[in-house]
Amino acid sequence: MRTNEQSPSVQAMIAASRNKKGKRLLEKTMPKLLLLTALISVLTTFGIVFTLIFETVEFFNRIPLLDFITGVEWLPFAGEAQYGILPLIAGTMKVTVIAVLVAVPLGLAAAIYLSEYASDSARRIIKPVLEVLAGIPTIVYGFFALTFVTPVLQMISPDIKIFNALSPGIVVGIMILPMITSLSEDAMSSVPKSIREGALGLGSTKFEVAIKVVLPAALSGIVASIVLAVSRAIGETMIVSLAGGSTPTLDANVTGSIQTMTAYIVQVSTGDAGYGTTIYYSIYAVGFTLFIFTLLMNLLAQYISKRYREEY
Amino acid sequence: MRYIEETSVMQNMNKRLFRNKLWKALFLGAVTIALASLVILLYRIVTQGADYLTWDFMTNFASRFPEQAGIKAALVGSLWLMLVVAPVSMTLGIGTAIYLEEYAKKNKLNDFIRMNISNLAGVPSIVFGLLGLTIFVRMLDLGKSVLAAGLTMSLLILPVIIVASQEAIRAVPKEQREASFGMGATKWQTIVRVVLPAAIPGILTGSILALSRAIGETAPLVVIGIPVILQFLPDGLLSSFTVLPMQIFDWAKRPQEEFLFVASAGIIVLMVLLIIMNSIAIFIRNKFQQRY
Amino acid sequence: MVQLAVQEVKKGKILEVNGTPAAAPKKTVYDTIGLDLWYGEHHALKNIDLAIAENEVTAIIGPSGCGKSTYLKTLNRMVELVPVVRTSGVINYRGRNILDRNYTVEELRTKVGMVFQKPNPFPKSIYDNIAYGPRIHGIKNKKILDEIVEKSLRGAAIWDEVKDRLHENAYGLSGGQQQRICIARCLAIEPDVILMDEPTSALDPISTLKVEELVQELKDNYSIVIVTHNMQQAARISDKTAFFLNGEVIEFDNTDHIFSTPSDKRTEDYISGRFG
Amino acid sequence: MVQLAVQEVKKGKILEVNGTPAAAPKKTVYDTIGLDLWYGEHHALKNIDLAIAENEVTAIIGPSGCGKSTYLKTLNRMVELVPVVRTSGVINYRGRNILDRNYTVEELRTKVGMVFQKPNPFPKSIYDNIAYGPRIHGIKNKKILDEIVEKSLRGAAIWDEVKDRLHENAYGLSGGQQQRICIARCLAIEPDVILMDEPTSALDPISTLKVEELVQELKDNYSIVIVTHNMQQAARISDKTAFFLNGEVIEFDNTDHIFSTPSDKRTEDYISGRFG
Amino acid sequence: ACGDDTENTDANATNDAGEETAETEATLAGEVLGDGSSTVAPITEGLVEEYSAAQPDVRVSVGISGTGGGFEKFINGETDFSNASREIKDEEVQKLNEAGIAYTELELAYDGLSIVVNPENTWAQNLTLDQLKKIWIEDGTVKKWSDIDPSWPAEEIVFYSPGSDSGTYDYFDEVVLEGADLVKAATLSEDDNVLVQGVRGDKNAIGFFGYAYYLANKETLKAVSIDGVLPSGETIASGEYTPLSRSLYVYVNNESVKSEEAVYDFMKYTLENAGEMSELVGYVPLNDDEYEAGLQLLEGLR
Ligand SMILES: Nc1ncnc2c1ncn2[C@@H]1O[C@H](COP(=O)(O)OP(=O)(O)OP(=O)(O)O)[C@@H](O)[C@H]1O
Ligand SMILES: Nc1ncnc2c1ncn2[C@@H]1O[C@H](COP(=O)(O)OP(=O)(O)OP(=O)(O)O)[C@@H](O)[C@H]1O
Ligand SMILES: [Mg+2]
Ligand SMILES: [Mg+2]
Ligand SMILES: O=P([O-])([O-])[O-]
Repeated sequence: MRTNEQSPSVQAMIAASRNKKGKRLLEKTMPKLLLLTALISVLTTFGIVFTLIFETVEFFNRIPLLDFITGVEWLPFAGEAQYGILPLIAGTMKVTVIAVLVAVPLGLAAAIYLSEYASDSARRIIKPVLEVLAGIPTIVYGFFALTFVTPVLQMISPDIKIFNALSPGIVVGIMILPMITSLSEDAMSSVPKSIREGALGLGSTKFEVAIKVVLPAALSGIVASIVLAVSRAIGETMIVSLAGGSTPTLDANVTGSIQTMTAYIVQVSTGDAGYGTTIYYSIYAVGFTLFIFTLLMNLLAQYISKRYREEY
Repeated sequence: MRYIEETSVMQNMNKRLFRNKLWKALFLGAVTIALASLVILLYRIVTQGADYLTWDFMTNFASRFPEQAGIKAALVGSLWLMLVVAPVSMTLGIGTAIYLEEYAKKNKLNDFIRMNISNLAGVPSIVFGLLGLTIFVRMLDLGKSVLAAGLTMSLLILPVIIVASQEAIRAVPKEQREASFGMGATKWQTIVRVVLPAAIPGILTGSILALSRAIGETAPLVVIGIPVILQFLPDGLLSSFTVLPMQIFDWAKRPQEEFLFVASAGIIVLMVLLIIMNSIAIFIRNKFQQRY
Repeated sequence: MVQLAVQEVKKGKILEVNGTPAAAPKKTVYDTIGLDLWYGEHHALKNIDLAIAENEVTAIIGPSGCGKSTYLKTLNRMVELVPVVRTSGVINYRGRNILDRNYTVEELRTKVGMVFQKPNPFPKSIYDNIAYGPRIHGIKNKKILDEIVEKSLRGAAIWDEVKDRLHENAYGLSGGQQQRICIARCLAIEPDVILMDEPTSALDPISTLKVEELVQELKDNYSIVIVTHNMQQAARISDKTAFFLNGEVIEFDNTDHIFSTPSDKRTEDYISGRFG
Repeated sequence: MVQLAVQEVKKGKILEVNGTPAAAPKKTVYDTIGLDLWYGEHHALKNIDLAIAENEVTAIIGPSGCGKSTYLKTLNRMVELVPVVRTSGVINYRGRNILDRNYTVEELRTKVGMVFQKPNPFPKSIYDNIAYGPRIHGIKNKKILDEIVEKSLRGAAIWDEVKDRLHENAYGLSGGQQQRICIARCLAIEPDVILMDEPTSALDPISTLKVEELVQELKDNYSIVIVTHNMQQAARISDKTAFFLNGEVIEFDNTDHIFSTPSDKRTEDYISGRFG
Repeated sequence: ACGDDTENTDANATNDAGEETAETEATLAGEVLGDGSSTVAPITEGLVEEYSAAQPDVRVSVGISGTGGGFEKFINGETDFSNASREIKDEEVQKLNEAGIAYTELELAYDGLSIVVNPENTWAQNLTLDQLKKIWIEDGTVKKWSDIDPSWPAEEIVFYSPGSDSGTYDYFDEVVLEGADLVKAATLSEDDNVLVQGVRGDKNAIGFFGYAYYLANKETLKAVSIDGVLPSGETIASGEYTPLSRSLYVYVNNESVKSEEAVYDFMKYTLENAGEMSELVGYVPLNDDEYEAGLQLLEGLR
């Protein structure tokens, strides 16, 4: 082999080309460069926190923190302005819960269908088509909710007002559905084929393979997809601004007008509130609340997904 | 002794098979509902907007007359936005993913980076608008430019790209890396020649999904205050500009009913752009996807 | 030595071969008749005729790529998981054609257990791996499950190694240990037939020996089809041996016969390591 | 028969053992001194002393989970890919301690090729799989690469089977073919030492035979360490054999000696299949 | 994009104005940034569209962040001018002073706030200001039409109002409710089309919004006269339709006008053409001498 006369030994060629400086340098600098890119995301968070805190502090100089947290009325434009965040939180929660009730069962079911039942070619068509749903601008959804879903709901039940929590909730659900489907399907598809074969070989139906083997194995990915989706539902802005109304109320009614935290921020930032007024600073306080909400949720979800993480 | 009795197994079997059939139908039902929503939505938009979708519509600037209104500035603006968002977010996103999956040791800093990313993924887009306004528009004094909006959008979709890239990189089997290391490949060589080629379909799929989010996102730009009334095309990264969703938003708010149709025509253009992007994603995924 | 030619068994006749009186004939479990299989364009199995008898060990040998795994996977229709697969012909299992669309694969696979070439435990605890099969078949009683798990693990000669960590993830085990977990998992549903695709290729000799002994023991109750690269193994443990080459069955006969006096030149060449 | 006790080789002395005149001593390639290895809390290798000689085949045998793969992976520091691994002790390769932080692993692994237990081709074409090693080391010339690819594939006894489809994906091959591609890939960088972790466990006897022959041929130029479950294989192809048990080296000696007159009772028991 | 021969007379009128400017300042280049009120936006949009034909190299871009949002950017020095549907507030003046930005207020047009009901509403043809206040004020009761006038039907009133953060709402709050709270049962929307739809769809509905929106939906909605006066171009311009008419403004940054020719030129063009343009888009122009006064102010900044 190496005694071959015409060509020099490969190891000799390797040795000749080894001491290239570039390679070593690349090897040393790349991790550092990559670390820098990773730190951008940390800087982003700092930027967000810095921005929010800076203006929120000014807000709390004017409105006591306790009033903000425990107040049951949000009436910034009233003669005697009230800044109790709870009605805005209630609005956000209504929409989010409805969206989750729509999106999680449908999204997971679709993901299971695509990953476990659908043929390769069906999956290759359906999945990207569903992803089109995720790419539809929220503003389009907003008008869809207002001009289609709401009238349809009103036909079903006349009690439903033109602005309500139900319609944007359902539409936000449709919007986040493909996110759950797509990411969950990815997680399920990456469960090795051999594991599926093992289960099928024991006489499992596809349903049992999906539920008892694939789903648990892909759980961390699925939970992650749901968290991402829920965060988006909480932070969704245009749909709720357009179809949810702008009436902050603290109750469990989903048929009447509501206001979410995001919708309030839009209302103020496209509106008439003077710069430097309490209203102006209030959007940062609301934004900060929104931020804390998603933060707490994500921490919880991370804890869950860590506990159930599977390695294969 | 036998624990598994043939008779009870057979009794169970029918139940299980039925359950399998039932659930399959339910799962398929879910897919159908999702697809049906898409169809209804698209149908409404197309029927509302088709009449206004003319060549003039593509080549005119916005106008106060519905029949003269066009999408040129917004369409070109959206493409300019992508020109910033795609390279910035993908470089940062894939770089971060490689760092986390291949280099990051288990230490406090890296744990923090990881936690930070998944939290960032849940930060509402409107909050990124507040960030962009404060940092890029004001502190860095970039104005309401392509660059400022692009950087804001890049940060917004960064976590999505990171997470997707991480998943894709993680799905490359350990044995592949071992084989490469075993030949004396350096870490960077292994990443570039073995890990990334195998992971790239997943990365691109995730990235394109993220980019289509950036192209349709309105809320942060509302907060930044992207103009909607302009009669020129951007001529550089620091130029002011508008984008499709802002233009659509504006039209949809007009008092004249005709503008609703103009808005629908704008939506069709936006959707076509998204479908093109998605098609590229499908192509890539189908061409290169591999189950090990 | 009893020498039952396949065709005779199929017809159910009792013959005397080589002048020795025939023992009571074993029942046929699987009867493959004119089986062809294509992966897309690739003709992977060609006109296979093979009868597998009850309570025997049937070994399948042959060079790499000759279609051994493919044939084995056809016996429990696992091969259908590859979308481009097409089959023609008949495989009767206990008298019914399993290639018939109406045959429920779940039922088939409950009766026909399978052990794969590469260990493929579920990413669950050892206990849950073993209990998986019984559970899907509706066994919920904790005590019975415990018993099944222990019996199966003992059966796969791994009980002593894992009895103290039944609730740890099966992925923490070495390759050999994982494979024995997979065997135990298969035993847990007490199948009628066990298909084994090179089950010991990842095992050390001692575990191999145990599994081989186990196979011998199991054949009292089960029928076993085993693909192996190890001709010694085939010779040691099997009653019948089929020699595959390029998707064809070149020879199928009693193991002793195959290894002592193969009737086909190619079999002889293969066994004596003379071609490739 | 030459019987060089390990310790003597280490000290470089020429001894006469069993009254036979000693041949010229082989140089030591690897010298492992007091090696310990932990996976987290699990003490997987215990005070290993082992010297591997140039141009010889050293076999490592032992029951599943005894640390064979772990030791092999330590020889090219691949074991470091598991983050929780800690080592202590010394492994001198050609006189330098590879466990030294300053030792560049890439250089080590260029000289020390490895073939793994499970076939692990890259999802690339067959050609690109083989050319991978030369390419990463800077060889770009198409003609030279072509030569290397052909030579390596011939070396791994798979040239004839794949020469017409060099540009198809390696995943289209059967398991056995895949493994030989992996061996060819390793040969392509013409290493000094080749580490093989049960390289034939996925191969049929004919391919196995070829690889065994190949190993015999290669040892003229390379030093080979091979982990195997197959004691016959160890006996057939190796010059020295190490018997591992529970992370310890129980016995290390000339293969003939180990298989004929093992000095340790446990070795004897293992070889004769008496324990487990 | 426009200005071809088949254009209607109104468009021709503005085109003439455009050509005039084009003669005086042949080719100007530069960037003009504006933001602010959505109420004023239609006027500005028309002007920008025409102006770009006259001065293609001047890049005018205008955001619609609302009056308050516009001022926020104006105060930060991000814009050269800011549209407003109300006068600047004290806080904003103070912030501008702090930022050292000198500004000038220019009046552009009038807007009439229209009170609208469903066409099937045959009873509420006219309302007094007091009745209007009674209808819209929050007093803790569920209101029926009969509560306002016993001869009217005993049916619950349904309210549609612009979002509480719009200039329109502010103005209504100021002149009708005089600072009291708007009825809580009202449906609020930032999107005036929603209000139009709401009133259109319910016999017992009442709503209010800018005159332009009423004009655009004249066929399907009915305006209510206030103290006997219906909103119209004449009644708003003449001051008859008080107090429900208001001024629309543009605030310019003095420094920008001084240092940038393009800003000055666009503002000049604005004042010269705002009258015609406001009429075109459904508002009411000021008197000519009021525009002249504005132009004087602008010249003074140079
Ligand atoms: N999924 C598949 N798609 C296409 N061809 C396949 C597939 N699986 C196997 N083949 C081909 O079918 C033939 C038989 O393969 P099979 O796996 O049955 O061989 P085998 O005898 O089990 O080999 P080995 O001993 O290497 O496991 C081979 O030529 C192989 O390349
Ligand atoms: N990545 C790992 N993390 C923790 N423990 C490990 C890891 N890899 C191996 N072990 C443990 O180290 C011990 C030795 O494992 P090793 O893989 O070296 O065994 P082996 O002799 O090669 O076995 P086999 O013949 O089954 O391949 C086993 O007990 C195993 O459970
Ligand atoms: Mg096989
Ligand atoms: Mg091993
Ligand atoms: O946009 P506004 O005119 O309502 O401030």
